[in-house]
Amino acid sequence: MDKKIYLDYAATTPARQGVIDEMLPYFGEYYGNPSSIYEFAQHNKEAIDKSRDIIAEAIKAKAQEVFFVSGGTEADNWAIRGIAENYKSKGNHIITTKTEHHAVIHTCDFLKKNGYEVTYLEVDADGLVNIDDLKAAIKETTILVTIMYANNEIGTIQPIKEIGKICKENGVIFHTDAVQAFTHIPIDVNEMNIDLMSMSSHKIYGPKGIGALYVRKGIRLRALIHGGAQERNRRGGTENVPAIVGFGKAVEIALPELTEESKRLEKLRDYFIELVHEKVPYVKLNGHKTKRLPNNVNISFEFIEGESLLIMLDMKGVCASSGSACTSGSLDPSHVLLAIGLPHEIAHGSLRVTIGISTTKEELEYVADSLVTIVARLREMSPVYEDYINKEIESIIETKYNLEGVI
Amino acid sequence: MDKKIYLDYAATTPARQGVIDEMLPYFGEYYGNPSSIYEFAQHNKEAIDKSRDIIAEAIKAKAQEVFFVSGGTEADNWAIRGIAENYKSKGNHIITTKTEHHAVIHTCDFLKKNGYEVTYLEVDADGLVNIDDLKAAIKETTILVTIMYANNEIGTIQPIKEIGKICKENGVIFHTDAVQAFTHIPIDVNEMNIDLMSMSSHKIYGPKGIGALYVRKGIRLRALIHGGAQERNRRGGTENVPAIVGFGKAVEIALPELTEESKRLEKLRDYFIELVHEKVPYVKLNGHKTKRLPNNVNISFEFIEGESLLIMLDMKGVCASSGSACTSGSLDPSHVLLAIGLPHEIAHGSLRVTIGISTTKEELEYVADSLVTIVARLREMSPVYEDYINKEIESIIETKYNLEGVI
Amino acid sequence: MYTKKVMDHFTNPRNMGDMDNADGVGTVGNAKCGDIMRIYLKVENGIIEDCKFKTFGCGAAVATSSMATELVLGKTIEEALHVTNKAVMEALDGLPKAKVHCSLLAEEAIQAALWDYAQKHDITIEGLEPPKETDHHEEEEEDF
Amino acid sequence: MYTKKVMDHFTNPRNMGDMDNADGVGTVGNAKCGDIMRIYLKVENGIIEDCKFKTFGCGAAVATSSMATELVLGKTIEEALHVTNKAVMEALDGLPKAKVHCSLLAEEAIQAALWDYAQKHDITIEGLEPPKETDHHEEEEEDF
Ligand SMILES: Cc1ncc(COP(=O)(O)O)c(C=O)c1O
Ligand SMILES: Cc1ncc(COP(=O)(O)O)c(C=O)c1O
Repeated sequence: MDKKIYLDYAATTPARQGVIDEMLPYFGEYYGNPSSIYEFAQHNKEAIDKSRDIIAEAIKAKAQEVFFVSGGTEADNWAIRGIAENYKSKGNHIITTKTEHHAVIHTCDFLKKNGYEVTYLEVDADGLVNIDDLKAAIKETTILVTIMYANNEIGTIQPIKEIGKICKENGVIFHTDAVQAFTHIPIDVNEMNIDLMSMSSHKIYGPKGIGALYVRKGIRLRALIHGGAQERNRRGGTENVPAIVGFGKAVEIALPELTEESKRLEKLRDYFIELVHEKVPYVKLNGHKTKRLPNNVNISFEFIEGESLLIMLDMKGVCASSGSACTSGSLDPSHVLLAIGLPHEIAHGSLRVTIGISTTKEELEYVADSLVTIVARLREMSPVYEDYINKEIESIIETKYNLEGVI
Repeated sequence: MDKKIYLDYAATTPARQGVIDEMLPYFGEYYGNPSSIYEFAQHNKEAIDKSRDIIAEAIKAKAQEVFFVSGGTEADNWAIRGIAENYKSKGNHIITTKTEHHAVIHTCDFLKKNGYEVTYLEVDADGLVNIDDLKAAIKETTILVTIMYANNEIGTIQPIKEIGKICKENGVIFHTDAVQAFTHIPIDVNEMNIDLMSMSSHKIYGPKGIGALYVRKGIRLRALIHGGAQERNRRGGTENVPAIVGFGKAVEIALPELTEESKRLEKLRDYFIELVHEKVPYVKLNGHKTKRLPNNVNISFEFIEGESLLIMLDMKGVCASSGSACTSGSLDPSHVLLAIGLPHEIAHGSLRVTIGISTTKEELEYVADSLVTIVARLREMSPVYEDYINKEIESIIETKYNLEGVI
Repeated sequence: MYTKKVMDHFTNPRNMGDMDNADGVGTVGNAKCGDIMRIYLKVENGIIEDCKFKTFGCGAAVATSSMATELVLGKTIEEALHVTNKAVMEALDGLPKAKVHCSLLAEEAIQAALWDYAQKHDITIEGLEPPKETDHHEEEEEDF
Repeated sequence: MYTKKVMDHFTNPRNMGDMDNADGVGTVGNAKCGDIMRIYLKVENGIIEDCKFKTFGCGAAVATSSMATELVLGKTIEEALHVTNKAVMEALDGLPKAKVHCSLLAEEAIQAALWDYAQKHDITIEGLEPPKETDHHEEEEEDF
């Protein structure tokens, strides 16, 4: 494959050259263990502190409130399990939503199997949580609300500030998985009353294998990974110095560019959405139209199946995703698409395109054109489309969603 | 500081150039998420599989029995907690030793606080577990024995094969923390009846932030980090591809060199031990003389305190450690040194020198010479030494250990 | 992920399309599991003279249906009945574990089309069962 | 980890050594906590004319004892009593949190030496308590 158009930035991003350059000396040159006493290793301790400062500042937190972990998944697990176990005496009820990342859902499922009560809030057709539902769900025994900042599949941004306010008013701890939101939209943990927040480096042009959990001062969070005295006794394990340095650098580069870059991405995003709707019939945008991550497009193509679509795109050099990368390999359609009420038929035929720093208008035009051919080809092969043409069935998109398609 | 003599290889190692070269393309070039369907990411999936194969082969396991985690600490936590939680119905008793790494001890402590019974076996003056003690400790409710392969502070190698045999005979699961042993001494998980084994990359010239847990087929191990379907559903989180590739490469380089390099290190180790005993009075080797990691030297210097010694060595360009790096910053003397029966007085004055690929005879001679000066200087400053000279107290090393010192 | 053969049959599916006046048509699978296969047969003197398919589904679903049509074309009904999912998989040089169910679906699609042919022509084909709704999703490897 | 001042006093400790015929000697700390400090005083006309120390302990322990001797040298007993651990820390441009106990030990060592002086010379120093075994180890920051 000669051409490569990467449109899966929500799955992972390349580390920026500036990030790689910053990390590089820490592999072979400044390799010391930051817990060591000698000067040589103290340099690494300072490097870690610098990254911690950068990340804390980016979310308006204090440095002591930022803890490094191995990624977004560990951050989610730690936050939820740590609070659940430590506040057990106060209650056993956790509130989350049906559209969380598996790192959150499966941790909640695990707790549910182990004596906790979990409420999985419904979302509306755009993927938004209903604030009144949240209010109604909170009870005496509620110890934690965990609702993601922005969805990784459909891009919908939740009303985090309102959620934070309600949690605060009710004395309930609030965790948010901000893996997809961090450095894409401005976050202020105080203004939004966030008590714990998960971040991941490889989604923001930093290295893989590193992330952070923000823990508001005063929150008692039991360790998930016990061991040495690293991370102020809260997370054992020799610090992943190069990755921490790279993560810090990625944030340092991304933050000043945030406003401008997100504007650029939003424009590209909306252009592409429009283009596909113009060129391909029987399509439906999933997720909220405006309360949406600047880099996320998620579209269902009726009568066809997503994996075939992805493979054909791949053969044209286009890297995209269907559902989330984490669930590919699984045969069930994405839990997020089902949660927003998509029938299985069209949930299966959805495509996630997530754009990023290298994405151009020309790339998206190429992809839109490719989609025209590919979708037509797959519909030609589809017995469901045949049934539709023979008027044996109706178009779900036409009837249920009133989205007109032109053949 | 111009000169740098790094003698803290047990704390962490530099990544080899060959390892760095191997990892490098995976940061900015082959950055795809291995769970993605497109060709571009499939390459990374294969890269992970290759590393898994290398590591499995190195310990005579099957590839499906090797799971990547964020480091040795996570591997220890996962193994112990996972077994404890999954085999609860069978029993609640865990056996470990008093000289385990904090990743093991603190996880056991945590379980103890949560309804498990933990036996912390004593060790002898060399740090060895007594096999009869182990036999005696196993009872109906015992579900797990976790005993480290080789100690990170004093280098003592446990009789793993015998331990494994006893565990097998008694139907008890056996976990070993092999973080310090892996690629330093040959390991065969089948011959040694090991059911779970922790490994860490940054101790063997691989990158930080990656490790592996061997889990024998058939052992049900509950996930510690829930999330996506990575690592065959057992460990969520986007794979740390560059680190996994680097870890594999580190093993690939180290393994063929094992025999020769460990011989070289053993010679250097014994030469240095001899040199120090010749040149400095009132010193005592900690750990077993022969059942000992090839790269480990741990010596107590009577009448002086370890941190001062380390700082003075640091000023001469020598990076070494006192106790384990993870516990420095703590004020208590190492739990390992206390467990082998060292009195506080001399436990405080211990030095760990761990050698590695770059270590030369000349370096060690320089360090021995430095020790002569430094130890003399610190003794001159020491009120305890003054008391000894004034015959107000006796030398512990002389009286308790019968090790003669010459002034 | 897929073998070259699978990719070949996915990108250049054989016998893809519909058929006027088919002697038998079988549709199996459902939207819930994400795969629907339809097989058209033309049978003359007990021999499958023509065979077409349409498939809604993943790469493996398309490839297995394409391969299945190839395998039954020119065969007797008897022989076609013995085109198992294993035969389809082998002919494709294997399938990922998670995709084995596609080959089962292909086998069933052929049988469903044969069943339809038998019904329409009022004949009995020995050993042929009426098609039933099945779900071929494998259990997750182990449950922790 | 340590300030320049601490490193300076560690590498070039002031007034290190013992003293013949000291007027007062105080030894505090114990091997268990890893720090032992001994202070020797020579007192003339209520003024500390000479002061020496010996210390078994970490870098901070050495530096704080060195600094403490500097701070009391030439002072009256009264003034020396007011050389607190804070004063020692400030003079060293601060200490890591985990090492604050060393400065407390230094304060106590001075007071123990003064107590010894008072005992030996049968005088009472107002506000001076007899030395007691204490353990200055901080609690871990938070317990999770
Ligand atoms: C014996 C032993 N176990 C576990 C660990 C923890 O490994 P890591 O630093 O990779 O978490 C170490 C090193 O710190 C060790 O020496
Ligand atoms: C919303 C969300 N949460 C959590 C994660 C997990 O992050 P990581 O891959 O760093 O473990 C991801 C990405 O996979 C995500 O998109």
